[in-house]
Amino acid sequence: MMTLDSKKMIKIFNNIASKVEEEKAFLTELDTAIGDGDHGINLARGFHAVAEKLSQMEEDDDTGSVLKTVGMQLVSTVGGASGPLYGTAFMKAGAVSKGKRELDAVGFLAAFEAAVDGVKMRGKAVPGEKTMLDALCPACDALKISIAGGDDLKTAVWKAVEAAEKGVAFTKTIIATKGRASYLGERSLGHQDPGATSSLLMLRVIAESL
Amino acid sequence: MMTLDSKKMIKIFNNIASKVEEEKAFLTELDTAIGDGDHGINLARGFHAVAEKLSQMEEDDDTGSVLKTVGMQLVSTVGGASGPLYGTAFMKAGAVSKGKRELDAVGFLAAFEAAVDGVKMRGKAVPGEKTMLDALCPACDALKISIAGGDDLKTAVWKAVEAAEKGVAFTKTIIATKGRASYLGERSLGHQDPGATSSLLMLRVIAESL
Amino acid sequence: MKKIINSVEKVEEQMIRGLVKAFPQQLKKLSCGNVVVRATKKEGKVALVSGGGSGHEPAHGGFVGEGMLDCAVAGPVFTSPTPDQIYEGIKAVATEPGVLCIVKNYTGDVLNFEMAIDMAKDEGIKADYVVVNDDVAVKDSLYTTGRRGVAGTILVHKIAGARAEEGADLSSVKAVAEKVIANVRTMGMAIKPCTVPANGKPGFELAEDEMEIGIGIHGEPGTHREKLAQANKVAETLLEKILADIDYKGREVTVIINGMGATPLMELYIVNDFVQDYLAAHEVKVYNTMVGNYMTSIEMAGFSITLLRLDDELKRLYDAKAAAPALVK
Amino acid sequence: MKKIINSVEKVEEQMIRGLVKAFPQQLKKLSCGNVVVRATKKEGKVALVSGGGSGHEPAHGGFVGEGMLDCAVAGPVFTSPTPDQIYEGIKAVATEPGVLCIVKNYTGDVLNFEMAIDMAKDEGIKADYVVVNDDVAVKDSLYTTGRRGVAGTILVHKIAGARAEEGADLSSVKAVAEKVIANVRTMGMAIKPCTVPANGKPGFELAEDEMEIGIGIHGEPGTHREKLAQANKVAETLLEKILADIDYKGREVTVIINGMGATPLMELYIVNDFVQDYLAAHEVKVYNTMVGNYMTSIEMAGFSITLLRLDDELKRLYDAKAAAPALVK
Ligand SMILES: Nc1ncnc2c1ncn2[C@@H]1O[C@H](COP(=O)(O)OP(=O)(O)O)[C@@H](O)[C@H]1O
Ligand SMILES: Nc1ncnc2c1ncn2[C@@H]1O[C@H](COP(=O)(O)OP(=O)(O)O)[C@@H](O)[C@H]1O
Ligand SMILES: [Mg+2]
Ligand SMILES: [Mg+2]
Ligand SMILES: [Mg+2]
Ligand SMILES: [Mg+2]
Repeated sequence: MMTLDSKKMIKIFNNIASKVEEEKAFLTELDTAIGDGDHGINLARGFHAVAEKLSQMEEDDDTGSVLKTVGMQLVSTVGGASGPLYGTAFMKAGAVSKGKRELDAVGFLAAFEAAVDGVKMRGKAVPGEKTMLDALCPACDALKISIAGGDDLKTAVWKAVEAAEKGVAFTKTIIATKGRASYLGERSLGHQDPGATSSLLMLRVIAESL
Repeated sequence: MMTLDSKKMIKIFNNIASKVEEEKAFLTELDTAIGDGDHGINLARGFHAVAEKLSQMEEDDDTGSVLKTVGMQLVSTVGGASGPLYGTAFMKAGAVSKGKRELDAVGFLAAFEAAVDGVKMRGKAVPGEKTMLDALCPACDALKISIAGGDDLKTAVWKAVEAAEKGVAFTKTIIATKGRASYLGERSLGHQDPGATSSLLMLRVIAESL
Repeated sequence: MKKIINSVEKVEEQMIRGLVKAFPQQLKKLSCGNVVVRATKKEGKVALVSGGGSGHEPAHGGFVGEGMLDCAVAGPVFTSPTPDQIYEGIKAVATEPGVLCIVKNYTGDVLNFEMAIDMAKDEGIKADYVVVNDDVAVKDSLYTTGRRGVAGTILVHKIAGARAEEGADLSSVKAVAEKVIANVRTMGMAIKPCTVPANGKPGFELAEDEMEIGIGIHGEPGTHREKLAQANKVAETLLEKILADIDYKGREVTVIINGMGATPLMELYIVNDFVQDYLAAHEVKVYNTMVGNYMTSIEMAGFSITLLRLDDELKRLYDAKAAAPALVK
Repeated sequence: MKKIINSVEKVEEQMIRGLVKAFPQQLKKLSCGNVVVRATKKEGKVALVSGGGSGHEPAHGGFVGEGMLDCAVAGPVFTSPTPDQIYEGIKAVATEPGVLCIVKNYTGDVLNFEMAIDMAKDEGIKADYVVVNDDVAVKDSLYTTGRRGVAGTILVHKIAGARAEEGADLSSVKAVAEKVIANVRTMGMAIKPCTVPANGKPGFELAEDEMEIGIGIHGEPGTHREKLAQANKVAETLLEKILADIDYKGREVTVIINGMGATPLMELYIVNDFVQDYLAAHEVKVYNTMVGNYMTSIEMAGFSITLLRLDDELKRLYDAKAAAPALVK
């Protein structure tokens, strides 16, 4: 049975950091179109700090503690809207994972659900408002169904990625009512949401790294 | 014998006003290269005011009084360096022409010499400093020689135009030491002086209008 | 991107250092980050903390001083500072009467300030906040993020700052801040975009004959694009929108003609020439006018018009002494 | 050309009207032209008159007020006003102790002011003038026009203004103005040119990676062109030239980091961060620093650095009360 321990988790976060750095310009470009052109810069700054923090951390078996560290680091380095949102997500995931030396499919799902709830709570948004939730919520649903159906973690996460891809595409078709893109009104149509895109990127890195 | 009465003089000033308006962009362009890009604008504003003033003036037989009016109008509408300089020039020309109903060649020369002396006095410059004096001084010399040699006024003014043309060409070859162009040091080389150019234009209009 | 900077990474820190070095008697920078506080902490009064992304200079560091803010927290350009930065600022100036944070209505600012205030409260600091949302370019709806906070924020600093300096308690200072927020409206436009240093490319592009109407202060595009019109026509468009939002008729107002950073004063004065006549014609009485760069978007060219409806209390506080780098009264 | 104006012909007048309407209690405009005077004439003191071409806002109208100028005469953009305009200004503020004109060293300004002063003297007005020439970019030689007057002019306004307000006689006010002129030096640079409205085209063009060093304030090219360098390097270039001109070592100075009109405060603060360290390292003690747009070139982007060497008298006068739109002390 495939599980995720804290070592693997740290590797995944390093991979996310590289990916975000790689896609920094792309994410920033998306945010220039309908926001203020800093989403890639913000996340790159944050995950760079996460990677550095994790490399300095004493070995820690507790997956909850790793996730909490990531969340706190994001909160204190990203800024903007996405900082508190992603930060809260990982902190909440850490809270439900506290004390677990490894996450199996069910544990991963619990962490993911907690993360998504954290984003909803913090940002007071729901799916359909052209935010990261339009990637995260369908992904969470897909994950849940897949795991309930007996898929292993890797398969389930890939299904979540597929759902997130559709969610990102969906954001092109709707008007933003949360975040900076909402200032544009109808002019936000046709553009994909930067936060939904970064959520998809992270999920894909997880799927590839598992 | 060809002479210049106040009626003809007013016609000449109207012609100068048209010419300056026509060459406004050109003079301004010259001043953009080595000054602050307003010479054409300044002169056009001034001669527009001159033409208006002359059209409102009661008929006046005194050439001196016409010249003085032009000078005062230039002083109070042109601004910049060229305003007081050209203004003083015409005021001084007016002073020596006071009471004359017409200027013959000798009278014209006296007025022209007074004008050039006025520019020298006001601007504390000498020929060779890349200013209007590099057109005016050689023109004045040519006028003097031509008239002394017995040429009529029109011929003499055409000779002055030729001398002024050479003077303008000469300004391209020297470094400015007076006026704004002097701030450029060696970078003023290769550019012709806007003020020398406007002096040439005016002289040419006089020659053509006589 | 053409800027007078040393490196994209050092913009915020060198800028804050440069500000503090220009006013060493009045300001100091906390060593933990880009947080500006008064050189001498003032006890016994409510402390005012503001901040947000950088790029709005002189906001907000330039408004730290007697009669205005106690602390300004500067994030990266156009990016809200993080909760721990804000918390350090709150902690540094916290007094017994408490701390009021003045937050501009952006999701990022609101979320980060909320988290910081929670942290401060956990440490026993009395802290509260108000959210400024004066930008009438954006529709104010319960179902959206609501209007943005823009140049009107300066007047919240000024008036709440004066009330705090008078010794009012936290709820009174908050109440007057909310009164300003309820009565202040702003609308802006731009003819040239700005470039976030770390990004390197402008937030939008405009043709030589185009302008953006309903612009914010983060280099983002406005609500719509038009052919560039005469200054008077543009100012009228903005004023119409402002006057339609709340009733200013017969009332006294403070006016801000705010430059976006690269707008020459020449143009702001020309706009003001029209604005004053327009207001007079619409029976709005001008009590005071500010013309200049107060809440900018780096090197954006354009302007915003702010109107604050006054009553006697607001007039008294508006006129009260202020001695901040960017506002002396 | 992209500007927020109504028409090229009305720029100067609408701008002056807009300025005066922003400060109706402090300023008024003479009906005869673009001449700004204090709303209430102050008798019994030497009156200070300055001016020159427009395009340098807030200079000079923004410096009319208590402790500074009595009158500012505004010509067309970058073009000296005419003698009759200046004369009207002189006449409007002339007092029994006399009038001192503060003229920047440009042929046009000097000639027009001289003629106006002659006119005033003919009418029995006691009038004199000083010529400011602080720009070290230009060689000062007996055989040339000499150095230009640039941002240092503001300090002449401030200090001579304070001395006049103290009630000093004309020769004493002139003497202190000349002391400032002898001790003040400026050097500037630009990364983007400006456009005279009536002209429509920029005064020079710069590639994306170029800057002009030794720039004046009339949109004219500078003394030379270089590759755009880091802010610190640029500031060092300017400072070296200034410090080489007169000896500042061991002395106290006032510093102006002056924006050219479109330079964001962000960049000026970054420059100041370096300037303060550089001066400290060169044993120049900073008494006070001003950072902002004081003497601009419409929408030029760039900055200048001004240093004024102080003594006790200059410090006292520099610190004296001032209440002009663009400078409050
Ligand atoms: N209320 C919200 N709930 C969920 N996600 C949000 C919310 N507001 C903004 N976002 C997400 O944040 C992204 C922008 O992040 P970022 O650019 O880093 O912050 P900022 O908008 O402050 O510049 C948006 O693309 C959107 O996905
Ligand atoms: N001291 C001087 N003596 C004679 N002519 C001068 C002097 N200074 C400047 N000029 C002339 O004035 C011209 C510039 O005039 P203009 O552009 O109208 O004024 P400004 O230089 O004030 O903008 C120069 O091209 C030059 O010919
Ligand atoms: Mg963003
Ligand atoms: Mg010129
Ligand atoms: Mg942002
Ligand atoms: Mg000029």
